[in-house]
Amino acid sequence: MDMLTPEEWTAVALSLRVAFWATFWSLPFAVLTAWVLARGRFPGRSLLDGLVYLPLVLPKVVVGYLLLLSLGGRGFIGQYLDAWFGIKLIFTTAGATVAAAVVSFPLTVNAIRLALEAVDRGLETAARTLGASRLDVFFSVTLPLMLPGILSGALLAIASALGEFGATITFVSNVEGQTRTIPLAIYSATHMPDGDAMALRLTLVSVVLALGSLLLASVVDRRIRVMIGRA
Amino acid sequence: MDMLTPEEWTAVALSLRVAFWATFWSLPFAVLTAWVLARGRFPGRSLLDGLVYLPLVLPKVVVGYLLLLSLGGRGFIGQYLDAWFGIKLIFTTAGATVAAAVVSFPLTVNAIRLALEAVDRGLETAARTLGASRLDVFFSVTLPLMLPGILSGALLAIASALGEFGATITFVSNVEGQTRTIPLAIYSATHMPDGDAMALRLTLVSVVLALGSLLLASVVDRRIRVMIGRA
Amino acid sequence: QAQETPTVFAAASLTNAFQDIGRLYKEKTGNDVAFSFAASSALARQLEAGAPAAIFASADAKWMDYTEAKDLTLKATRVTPIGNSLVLIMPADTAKAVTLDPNFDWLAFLGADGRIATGLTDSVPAGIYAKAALTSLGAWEKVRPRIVGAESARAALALVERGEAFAGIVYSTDAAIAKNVTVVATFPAGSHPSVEYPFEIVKGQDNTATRAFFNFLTGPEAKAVYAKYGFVVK
Amino acid sequence: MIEVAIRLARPGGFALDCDFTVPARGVTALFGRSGAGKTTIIQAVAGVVRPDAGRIVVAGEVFFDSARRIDVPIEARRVGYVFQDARLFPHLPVERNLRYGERRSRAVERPIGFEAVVALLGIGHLLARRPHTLSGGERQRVAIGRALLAQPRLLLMDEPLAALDEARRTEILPYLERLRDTMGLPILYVSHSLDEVLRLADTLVALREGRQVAAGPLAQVMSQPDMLPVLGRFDLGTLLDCEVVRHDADYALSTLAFAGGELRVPQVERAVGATVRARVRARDVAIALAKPESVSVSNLLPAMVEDVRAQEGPYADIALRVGEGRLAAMVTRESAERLGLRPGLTVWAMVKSVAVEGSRPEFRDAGPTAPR
Amino acid sequence: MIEVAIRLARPGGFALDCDFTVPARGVTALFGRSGAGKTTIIQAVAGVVRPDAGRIVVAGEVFFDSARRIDVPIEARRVGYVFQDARLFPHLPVERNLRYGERRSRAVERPIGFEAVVALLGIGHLLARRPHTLSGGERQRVAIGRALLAQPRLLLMDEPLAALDEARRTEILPYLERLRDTMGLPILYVSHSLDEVLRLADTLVALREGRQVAAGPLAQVMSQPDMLPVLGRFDLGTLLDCEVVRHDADYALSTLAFAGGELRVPQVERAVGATVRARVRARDVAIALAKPESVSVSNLLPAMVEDVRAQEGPYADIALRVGEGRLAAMVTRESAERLGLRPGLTVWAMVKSVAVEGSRPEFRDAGPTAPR
Ligand SMILES: Nc1ncnc2c1ncn2[C@@H]1O[C@H](COP(=O)(O)OP(=O)(O)OP(=O)(O)O)[C@@H](O)[C@H]1O
Ligand SMILES: Nc1ncnc2c1ncn2[C@@H]1O[C@H](COP(=O)(O)OP(=O)(O)OP(=O)(O)O)[C@@H](O)[C@H]1O
Ligand SMILES: [Mg+2]
Ligand SMILES: [Mg+2]
Repeated sequence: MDMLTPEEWTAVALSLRVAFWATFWSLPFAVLTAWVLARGRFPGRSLLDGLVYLPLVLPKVVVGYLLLLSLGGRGFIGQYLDAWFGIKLIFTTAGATVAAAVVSFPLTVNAIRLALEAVDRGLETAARTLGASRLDVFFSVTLPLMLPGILSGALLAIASALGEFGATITFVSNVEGQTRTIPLAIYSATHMPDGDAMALRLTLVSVVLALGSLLLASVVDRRIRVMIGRA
Repeated sequence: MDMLTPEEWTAVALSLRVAFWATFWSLPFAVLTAWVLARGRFPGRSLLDGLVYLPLVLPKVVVGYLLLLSLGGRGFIGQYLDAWFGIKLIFTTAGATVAAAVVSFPLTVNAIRLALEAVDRGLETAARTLGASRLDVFFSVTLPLMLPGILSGALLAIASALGEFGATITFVSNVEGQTRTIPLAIYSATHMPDGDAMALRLTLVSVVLALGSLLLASVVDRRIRVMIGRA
Repeated sequence: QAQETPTVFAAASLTNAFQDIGRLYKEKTGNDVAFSFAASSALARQLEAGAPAAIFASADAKWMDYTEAKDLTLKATRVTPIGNSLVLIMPADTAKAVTLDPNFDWLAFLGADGRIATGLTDSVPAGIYAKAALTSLGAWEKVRPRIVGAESARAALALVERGEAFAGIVYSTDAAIAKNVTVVATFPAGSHPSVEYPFEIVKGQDNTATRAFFNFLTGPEAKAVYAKYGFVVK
Repeated sequence: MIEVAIRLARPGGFALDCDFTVPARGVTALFGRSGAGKTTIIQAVAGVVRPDAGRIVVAGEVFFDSARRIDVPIEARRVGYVFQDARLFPHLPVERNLRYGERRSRAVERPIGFEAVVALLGIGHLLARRPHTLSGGERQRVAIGRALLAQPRLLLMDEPLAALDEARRTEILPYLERLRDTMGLPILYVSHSLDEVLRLADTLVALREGRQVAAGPLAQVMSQPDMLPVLGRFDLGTLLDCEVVRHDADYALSTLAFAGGELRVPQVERAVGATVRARVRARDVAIALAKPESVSVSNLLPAMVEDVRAQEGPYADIALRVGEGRLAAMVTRESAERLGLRPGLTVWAMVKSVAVEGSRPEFRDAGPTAPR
Repeated sequence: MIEVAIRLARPGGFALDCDFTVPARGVTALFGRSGAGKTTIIQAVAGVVRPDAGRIVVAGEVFFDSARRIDVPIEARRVGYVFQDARLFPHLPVERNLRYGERRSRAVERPIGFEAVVALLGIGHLLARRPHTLSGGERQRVAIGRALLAQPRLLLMDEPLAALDEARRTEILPYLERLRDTMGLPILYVSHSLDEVLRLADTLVALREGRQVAAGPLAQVMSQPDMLPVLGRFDLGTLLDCEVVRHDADYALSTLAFAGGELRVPQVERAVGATVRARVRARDVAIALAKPESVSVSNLLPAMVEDVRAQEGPYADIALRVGEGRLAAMVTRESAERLGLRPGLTVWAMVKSVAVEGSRPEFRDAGPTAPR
């Protein structure tokens, strides 16, 4: 407990919260998007495909700036979020979560999509002959079979949320206790001539968190694989 | 041709070169790593697994800093690179390429690994009964069947290389024509009074490049799928 | 080519000025200079890692002290030709003139949820100076929860430009390039350590080509450029 | 009725073009060589592939009609499909595979019971296992059970028994027959085993390179001479519609009456008066000029030679008239000459063995064995 | 010799434990019900699964020996394996699937030609196609071709013909026989079709729940009474080693001599003096008390009843002595009583049909050793 200062503990706790919720909220959308991209046949699919990859291609600072333009308090979406739902993203933990989610989205979608494409469509057909509707097939056959991919996507999401810096600082800035995640703290530390020790400590914390989630993921993964008979 | 200034063209060309070479050089290692992680059974596998994800988890600035410490001119590896092979990374396009490759590595490995795990091992067994050695099987059966995943990994690598900023500027600085890729040029632009227009232009270029590589990838992907009978 | 052309490490906030000066230098002498603009901290660490730069222009005396202490730059060559002043800005449409003295009621000024954007107060120079100024004005503890720290002064500026932040504390040079932003007050010079941009030649790079450009950086043509971008020329 | 009138072209040259209407009761066998288009037809009926044009109607319900743009979704067709490859769900244990379709059927309409199917297929000991640990035959049995338990209105079976051993097959066949008979569950059945087809099928659709060569009641199609290349000569024979006359419990025999007389056969599980089908292979019929005394062959029928046709090779085909009925016999040409067989000659037909469709007593008591 | 002595336990209760040595020439059939362990044995020989303990030796080469820690890698064993599921490479067209193993074999050792295999299997028109466009039977044929073209030293076939139609099967079987005979390619063969086994196999290994029930020369194993539950009663019969005595081209018949007399059979393609194997099914043998005159049955042999055993159901098994040989007959219990069959009675055996297997004199002497 003495390893880190109270502010650092705050940053760690905040990072974990942001990473968890960013992953939690983006997963369903990622699954949906992956499904649409892998199975859908509609005009504009390629465009959607491109849009999904944008947060990866653009410098994260630009992503943050675009978030600011759209979801900020005066943004073209943000103002209605505030006026209609009372949701304020800028300068808040919720905003940091959104930034993390947006940045990790392409990674998650990609992982899930690859897993989805590996699902044997013959099994889906078989399920339908057994009376399952498309939706039912999705939940009872497709989804379980792509669980390893979803897990892998979730892991990527958590990892990239833990490391996310550029979009977060540009969109929600650094407000103590609200948006100061580990990377922001590390960033600050590396910009102080005497910050090396602190940067190192926080980096180690990041590493430990990452290895921890990886370990957890690999345990879950093994179970899933045994469950779906791909051990 | 008049849309961009000469400096901007330089940045675009540099970004493309960096993205291409980063992807080109990291792919074989990514395939190897994915294979070892997916099929290998050796002590320390989990550790390797964790290491691979590190560049994703850590703030990119930290990644850049670690690269600086290890591969810089006085770094514990860098000094020998220079002394023995005459390879200088700092300030050079080669260094920018290394930074981009390191940052995209976990993404590439993940995509390839998911594809690899979807390859039917029964087919590999069948190939071996037909007289193919493990290596032969890998190249004649496993590799072709995981091509969609490799392509997807390459796309992620290119995309993330195009957007890479933090590690690059921290490791190899921001030298025009050598290491100033599009994201770094956007960064510089935001520090200039008339920089907004330039930043916007470069952002659009990024988007176009991303959509372009995506389009290319989807054409290649369709061919590959037809080829491997998974269309 | 790299040997012929000196590489100048300059703080990102010097981007405009140095690029103009580089162009003037080329016109005058026919010689090229290469620049790398990044955070002073990043540049200092790159020097430490053996980056073959010739000149280091820091936005912050602390990082110059750091490279000096590590024996990376030549202390004897240190010059500080320019400085900057710290200003309070507001979006143009809500701007109201204020007087910054210890009696200024920051909370009344900011209203219920107004925020002040500036650089990260522990690492970005503008933020560090803002913290010092607010402290000396006795307002830091009150204002602290309202401070949002951006990754650079430019990013803080953007928050004010967009009206997301009620006010901002940035350099006057930053304010000069902003649109829709009004300077509502300048912090008294005594309220914070003076903002300085020390330049030094990197150890082992003290050759004629470097010297020539180093001297040009403090010459009259350069000073005209600094002034144009709002720096305090000494 | 089941009406299938579809056209479908595949890249690579294969084109399916068939048009048949068969009763929506009993078993319709699709017969034809590898690549003839059997699976394609089954898939079209299931809705898994969409024909280029045509109509598919099952028991009055239009599944597909290109003219009226009808294409009922797979799951709404309620067909049980046993795939050529088993297609078990790898993420579910055997029991949940079996229950997958059952849970999705309407609870009030579940005439096919879980316990009965499990016992029949001998998969009770596998219920907790994962599909990838099953042997080929075990997998196929689970697939059959899964399709049955979905309580289908129509069963599509694509070589369901090919991976099974004789003993298991002979257990499952009667069960399928019972389903067919007691529940009126129509079955479209693909098999390469003529034995299976002859035993189960009421109707036969013969295919050749995507076109239908013949379609109609089994007996009728079987007697078409152009079916020889499709069916193979050794399995030629006569199908007799018979009535059960009496049972002889002591000897476990039954007596059947047909147009040409009576036949003693292994006991059939039908009430007296019921109609059953008996098949007499041509090679199981021998001919004697005088009534043989004291032979073990129980079925001796007075007959008249109608036709003698020598074939290439050692055999001759003999057409016999027995009372009002007919019987085909196959003897060597040498025997035909030696006996002087010619049309009009009065002879005795010795029927050595008769296969009766419907449960065969010798397998009945074997029952489904539950290993371990 | 092929020596397989292995133990292997699977999670879920199945345990394999077998120990047999069979000649490394000719065809060895693995026979047993679904789940008996046939595929597991094949896999162990191929090196696809590793036994817990034991020894596998093929023609002097040790493939596996747990005691000596030998485990030859799959690809070095050079076995051709036709899997129960075809396992074609989806990314290669049919031709490259076929050539996959061929290209990896040594060029000087390619007795099995591409053209011949393609023609035999009737897959010439499929060469440019992708595996996923093939029908089930087409896929299996390509898989057989691929295994053959790898020029194996030992062929492992796991129900290779189950998905094929009768006609295709009857084309492929003689080719396999030729491979076996002319190239001395040993084959381990899994099939549920007793017909196939009887036709091809020299040696039979019967399995039941992971244990071997019998192993040895086909004829010897077939006559073991405890094989009844494994083989099924209808296919019981007698295997006779015969010599070709003369041919009768006019009637396309041949005369064979066996220990009990002579048999007239459809012409066999062997020179006079050659040894062939004939199989007489018990149900194809009828019994008469007096020599029947003027019957179409050509083969009438004087015999003596040795044993009468009534079975459950309608049948009785009759053991007959014919000269120096034996014949099994199956008649109804009623007939047995009616004729008063009892040991010692002199009767006539009427043999309605005889199946002659292709002859393999060269294997006769190399008798498989009995296990344990
Ligand atoms: N991976 C496994 N895990 C657990 N049990 C297994 C596994 N593989 C096979 N078995 C079991 O081992 C037994 C033998 O399987 P095997 O595949 O050898 O049977 P088989 O004789 O080939 O049967 P079939 O004729 O049905 O193909 C079966 O009961 C099967 O359920
Ligand atoms: N997707 C496809 N693309 C091209 N040709 C196909 C495709 N699917 C099937 N075919 C061809 O259509 C023909 C009929 O195939 P189908 O599967 O209906 O045959 P089948 O009668 O079931 O044969 P089998 O007894 O071998 O299973 C075959 O020649 C096959 O090669
Ligand atoms: Mg088929
Ligand atoms: Mg098997």
